[in-house]
Amino acid sequence: MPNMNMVESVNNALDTMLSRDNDVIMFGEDFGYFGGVFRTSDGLQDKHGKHRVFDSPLSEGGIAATAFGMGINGLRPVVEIQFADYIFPAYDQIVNEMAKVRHRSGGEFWCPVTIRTPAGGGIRGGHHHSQSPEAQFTHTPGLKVVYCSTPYNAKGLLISAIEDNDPVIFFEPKRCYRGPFYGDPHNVPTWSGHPEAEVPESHYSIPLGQARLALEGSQCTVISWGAMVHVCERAIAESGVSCDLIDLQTLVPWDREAVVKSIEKTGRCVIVHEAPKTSGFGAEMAASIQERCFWSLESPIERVTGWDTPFPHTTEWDYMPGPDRVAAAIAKTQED
Amino acid sequence: MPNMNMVESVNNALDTMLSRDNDVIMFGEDFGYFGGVFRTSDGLQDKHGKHRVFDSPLSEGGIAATAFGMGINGLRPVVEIQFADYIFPAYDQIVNEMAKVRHRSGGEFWCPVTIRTPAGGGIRGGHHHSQSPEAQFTHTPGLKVVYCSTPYNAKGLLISAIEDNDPVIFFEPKRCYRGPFYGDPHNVPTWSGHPEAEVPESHYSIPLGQARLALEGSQCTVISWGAMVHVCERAIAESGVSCDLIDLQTLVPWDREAVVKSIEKTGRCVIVHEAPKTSGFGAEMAASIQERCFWSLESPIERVTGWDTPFPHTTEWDYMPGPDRVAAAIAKTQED
Amino acid sequence: MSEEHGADPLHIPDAPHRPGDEAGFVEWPWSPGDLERPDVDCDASETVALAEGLVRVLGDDNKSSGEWDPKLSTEEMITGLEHMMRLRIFDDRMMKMQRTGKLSFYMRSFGEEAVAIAQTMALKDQDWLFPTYRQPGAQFVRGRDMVSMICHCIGNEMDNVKGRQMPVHYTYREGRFISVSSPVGTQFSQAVGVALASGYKGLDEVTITWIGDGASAEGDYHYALNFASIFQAPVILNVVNNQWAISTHKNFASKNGNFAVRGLPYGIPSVRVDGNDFLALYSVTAWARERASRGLGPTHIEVLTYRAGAHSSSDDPSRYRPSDIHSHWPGGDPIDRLREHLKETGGWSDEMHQKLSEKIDSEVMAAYKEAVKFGDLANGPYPSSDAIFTEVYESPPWHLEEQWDEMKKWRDS
Amino acid sequence: MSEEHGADPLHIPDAPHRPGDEAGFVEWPWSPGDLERPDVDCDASETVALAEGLVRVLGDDNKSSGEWDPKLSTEEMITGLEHMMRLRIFDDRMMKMQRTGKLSFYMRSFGEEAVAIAQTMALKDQDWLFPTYRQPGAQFVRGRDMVSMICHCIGNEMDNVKGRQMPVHYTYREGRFISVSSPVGTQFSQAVGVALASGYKGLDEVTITWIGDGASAEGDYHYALNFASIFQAPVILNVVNNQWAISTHKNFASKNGNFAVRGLPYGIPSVRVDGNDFLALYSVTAWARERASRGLGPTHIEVLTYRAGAHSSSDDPSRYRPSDIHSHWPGGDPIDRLREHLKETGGWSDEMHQKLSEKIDSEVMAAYKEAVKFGDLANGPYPSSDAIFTEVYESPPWHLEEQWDEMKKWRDS
Ligand SMILES: Cc1ncc(C[n+]2csc(CCOP(=O)(O)OP(=O)(O)O)c2C)c(N)n1
Ligand SMILES: Cc1ncc(C[n+]2csc(CCOP(=O)(O)OP(=O)(O)O)c2C)c(N)n1
Ligand SMILES: [Mg+2]
Ligand SMILES: [Mg+2]
Repeated sequence: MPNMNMVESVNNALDTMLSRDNDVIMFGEDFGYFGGVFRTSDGLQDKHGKHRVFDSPLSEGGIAATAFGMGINGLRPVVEIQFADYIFPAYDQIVNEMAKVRHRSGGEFWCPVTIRTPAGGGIRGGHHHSQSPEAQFTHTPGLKVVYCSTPYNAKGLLISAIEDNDPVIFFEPKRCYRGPFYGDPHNVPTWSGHPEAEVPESHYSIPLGQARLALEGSQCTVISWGAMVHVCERAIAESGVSCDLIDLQTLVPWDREAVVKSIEKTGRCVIVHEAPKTSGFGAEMAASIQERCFWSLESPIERVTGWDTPFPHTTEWDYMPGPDRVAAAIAKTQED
Repeated sequence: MPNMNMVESVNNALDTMLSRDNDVIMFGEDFGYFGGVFRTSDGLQDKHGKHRVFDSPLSEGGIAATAFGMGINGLRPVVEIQFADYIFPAYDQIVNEMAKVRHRSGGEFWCPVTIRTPAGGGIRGGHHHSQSPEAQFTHTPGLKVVYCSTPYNAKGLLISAIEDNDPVIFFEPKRCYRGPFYGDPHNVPTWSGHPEAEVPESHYSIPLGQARLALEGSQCTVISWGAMVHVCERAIAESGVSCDLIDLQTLVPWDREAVVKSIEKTGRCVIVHEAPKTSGFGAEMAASIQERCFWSLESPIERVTGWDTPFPHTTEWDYMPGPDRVAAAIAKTQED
Repeated sequence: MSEEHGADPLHIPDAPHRPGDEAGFVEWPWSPGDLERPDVDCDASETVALAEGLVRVLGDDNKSSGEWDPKLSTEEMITGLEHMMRLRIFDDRMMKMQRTGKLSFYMRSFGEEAVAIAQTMALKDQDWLFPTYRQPGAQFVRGRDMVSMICHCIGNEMDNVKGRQMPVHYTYREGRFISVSSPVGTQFSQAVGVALASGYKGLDEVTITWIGDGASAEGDYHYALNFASIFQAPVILNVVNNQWAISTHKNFASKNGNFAVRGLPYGIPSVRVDGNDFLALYSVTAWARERASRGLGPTHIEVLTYRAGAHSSSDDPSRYRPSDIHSHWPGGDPIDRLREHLKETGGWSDEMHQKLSEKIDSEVMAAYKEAVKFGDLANGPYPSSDAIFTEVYESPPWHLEEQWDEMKKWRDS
Repeated sequence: MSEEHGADPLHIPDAPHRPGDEAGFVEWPWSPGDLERPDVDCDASETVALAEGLVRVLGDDNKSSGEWDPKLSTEEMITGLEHMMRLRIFDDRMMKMQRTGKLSFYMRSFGEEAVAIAQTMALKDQDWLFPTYRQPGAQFVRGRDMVSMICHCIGNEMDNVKGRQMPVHYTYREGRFISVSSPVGTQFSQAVGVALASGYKGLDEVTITWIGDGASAEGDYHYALNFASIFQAPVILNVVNNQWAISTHKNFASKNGNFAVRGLPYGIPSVRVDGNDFLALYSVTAWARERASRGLGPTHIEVLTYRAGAHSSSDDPSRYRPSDIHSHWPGGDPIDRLREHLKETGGWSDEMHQKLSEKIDSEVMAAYKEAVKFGDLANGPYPSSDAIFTEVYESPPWHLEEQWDEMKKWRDS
């Protein structure tokens, strides 16, 4: 099985779907001729033709609206928003339109659009090339929200997203495009040799709504998604505490069964995400877990998150949760 | 002290601020000549001049952007988004721009804009005249988020919002414009005679960040905001359980002291909001409360919310939380 | 700071007439025959006169003339007239029922009946319609059953929107009439995507969409024109300039009051047409369809008309404009004008008109009676509230299943 | 479905030259003196020729001519030349330093130096500048200290953006240069609000703003033109058409490639100007300023230029266009052209130029050495991470206080 980094596995997923389904059509800013600023669409226009893989005007709202129209008229558009920070001009089209069209039309029209977007920090992107706005989509019924973390799950989840008949917002942790990123900017491994970077060339899919148990343990449940999954892995090793590490993969609908099962076993929980704390998706996790597992919990659910501030540039390592903060939170859950 | 309904008290607050501060300028769709589709700006153009109170093009993005520019150039704009459902075309200008300009400019520019918008259901508005999108703003650092519930706090909070030097999203529960609304569409009282409808004509303010203890009790803490505060009041009476009812008033920053104090007393908690459950602001409340008050909690924190679906038209009473659902949740917290 | 403020330091537009003013419009300088009908493969620059002028076919003498005369048969015109009359009678009936609480809300097409009806008649059945709330009339052209339309509006068990959206938010896939959405403007840019999908599939399908003068200030308007021109989408983009957006006059939507010319800099052939002139509307739309169908890309049309009634059942226009103003509109009334033309050409008489009107009246009344059998908003039965949970997703995930169960518990208790 | 698909059923534009192609542009049909300079109170319709043509002052013979000649003094021109040279040298230095990791990222104004410099020189000190990342040169005109600019770019302790934004995201309130924001287009509509506030206060302040050819596809562009024209804002709205948006050619931003004309249907006088012609830019901007200042409202300007370099330090244009293409641009190079003109008019020589260049070189080098004393991105010291928590709000609420304490605990441990 070839080793792929996440740019390659995303590219491979897109290629796979273009090859299998003529209704799949793709566009975005700098997406066609150039192959995308992160190179995820490299070579696709050459291979599949410029009527299937093309550049769009610099207009996220227009991209979303056009995809909507194509989607309700039988195509299966996959569009790229160049950075997740720039998805907001399309927010109305996504939350008021895509999310609701199946319902509002009594099921007469639906919108099988996939919106891919690189998200998260760690590339010195400052305010507007670092945000991780997943929570702002999880509150909207009708959308599915996916956040991949490895080359393997990127491909499998992306194929599921494209094949899904509902609109899916698909976040790709840009910090992990070329390596797993353990939170230390001075030590930057590539995906080479990583087991989750063994990616089949052929079609496969990972069902939406299914979490991945990245590590198994007994004393604490650590829940995360995106780049932070790797930070958690490192933190768990540092902490010396035996932990389940749940990579949520899909945020809406999330895999409650996996989470509840783990918490019932461990009685302790830490949730980790990059986005600001207040109203981040960690809040939903914590609220739901205490609802469901109140009597199993032996200590407060901890959240380790980005601060409630804009994302900084030079000092981003004081912003993003690192292994130390996560390890300390794990330790804290073990206190009483 | 005159009795005012919430349309009148909002109008009175706007009038008060127009009279006190020449830098206050107001606009919105149908806002100027006509006085607003809910009549909250009735008479203000006549009184203060059409250069201070005027109609805008039908463009929420343009309204927000224009307010932003006026705000950084020394004015204090107050703009109306006709329905909260229509705030999304302005979402980018609000979350990427207004919220961050003070920070991104090293404090050189700031944006004292107030965005008022009628929110929430109960007027047979269906999908797009009923949403309560407060949670989608609470996740953005740099914004303050306020939700009034009575004529008295509407005026006092709105004056604080306008006087505040940060951008404030100000939600007005449209179902309560003319009466307190207890969740029963067949029994629709007006504000007349209600103690919270005694509104001073003169300037006063309610600090942002301060909750209101609407009812005092000992067995359970009920937390809510907007129209649901009144539903909770009815539910508490129905339930026969002695409850603190906390009207949060400001969601960011919220009044943790008041909440913690109450939970430490009661050990039980119900959070009630109209918006969908997943990633609603109730999630943040529950997550924070279990973090802070874990050892005081004697039963799971309950959330009573709108369903995770679009807001329906004909069947909205099966969607919006009513006193029965809230009362049952209160009872449930008392079980063990 | 207060000292520096002049009395009116900002330029704030106003409406030309406010309550109490004498209503009146300047006479139109445009007549039928003024404008040529260029070849469909013309360039945008060849349509400047069409965008700055006004395409008319029906003259003040009720005769049709000029290159734009579509030369419709008498039967076609009678069909158009009948649809328009049906829409007006239907609207009046619904409005009455709204006043009695049988429906929550209503919006009439009063004064603008020609728009969707003439334009849809000029299209082919395979073409997609992406309307606002002001084009329900297209459904009559596409053969929709009136009972089913009423069932939607009165929110009963048979509402095909299943009680989810407000009245007038029709959806009718069979007739390729795409679900109406409340946020104004969004359909305009989406329609370009619908059209591009048809193009991608290589089908002879054209998409038509509409936006209001007010809503043209939304970003979606710009997205639509830009994407349509760049990718040469087979789409017909109409701005229905009915002079008002609720209480806001079109002077707040455009400084110079001409919306048609906005298409030109995008390289889109653009035309302004008298929206109360059935024949002109038909003709311009047929021209635009031919352009799209021949792979020549989008056409931008300003439909010049007047919102004769209130914005909606919640609106009271006497607060912001003279009550009789619509009767002064130089474009007159679309039904009157087609009726008079038909009389002029010998195919119609006042008696026939009266008879048709009565026939439709009873048709509407019958449909209404049939519809209320399935319930109405005042009395129910409503669509099942199970419909809150279905079709949110293709199939409900666990959290919706759970909430659905909980809702049932409360509903059925 | 696959059968129905034609080979290229959608019209997808392309760039005129791709890697491997021979670069070359059609010769410009426009010369200095072609176009009249209308009175500032002209109507939009009187500017059609200005929008469809190109205002030039500097001819191929390096002489200035025509009604648009601003007749600048030699000193003024030398000042302009010096600012442009300074910007180019500054950019080159920063780019070198970026390659060594002293800064994370950089964007040059290469080939577009005239734009912000000539335009800002044509304004008054009280006027507001609302730039994108491609107009840092305006700061030189407003007297900003180069050391402080470098400190921002290298993200050191003295960065007045306090380490919060990426390099090139300057803010300089003293010079009325408003904070640059990454989301493209947002400043364009905001600038209208800035201008309206000046109008409201009754002050003689004009606001100027810029947007790229690419970003003009955002909704903010439409909002800006519409709000500016309806409320007659004292604002100058520039579309800098440098032909590219990263790898995306302007053919994806406009079908016919003319951005200037887009202002006309909004009723905004519109002009296209040679963006590499310092004198033409100066003159058109001065004209627009006078309009704004006299209460005549907005002006829309297309600045026709060419992005000579890469989009940013992260970009490699050889992947999507011929490497030498910028040297074929009919507008030439803005610095060369002003230099040659000055030589032609006798106020300048190659020796003087060389000397000035060396002076600036050492100035920039000195400033750079001074700046790195306060740290750089490779080595620190950085702005204190306390700045993560300050100025999020006017004063930090309790949750920020608490998180700030926690951050300190980690940072200081
Ligand atoms: C995005 C959005 N903003 C505001 C509204 C509220 N609203 C509904 S109709 C309307 C006026 C629309 O005017 P116009 O576009 O001219 O269409 P018309 O009603 O005249 O047909 C407004 C402001 C809305 N539905 N959507
Ligand atoms: C809203 C938004 N979308 C995407 C981007 C990413 N991006 C940065 S610059 C750029 C191209 C801008 O091109 P143009 O507007 O022509 O300006 P130029 O760089 O040529 O000066 C893009 C796509 C962004 N910064 N903001
Ligand atoms: Mg209108
Ligand atoms: Mg450009």
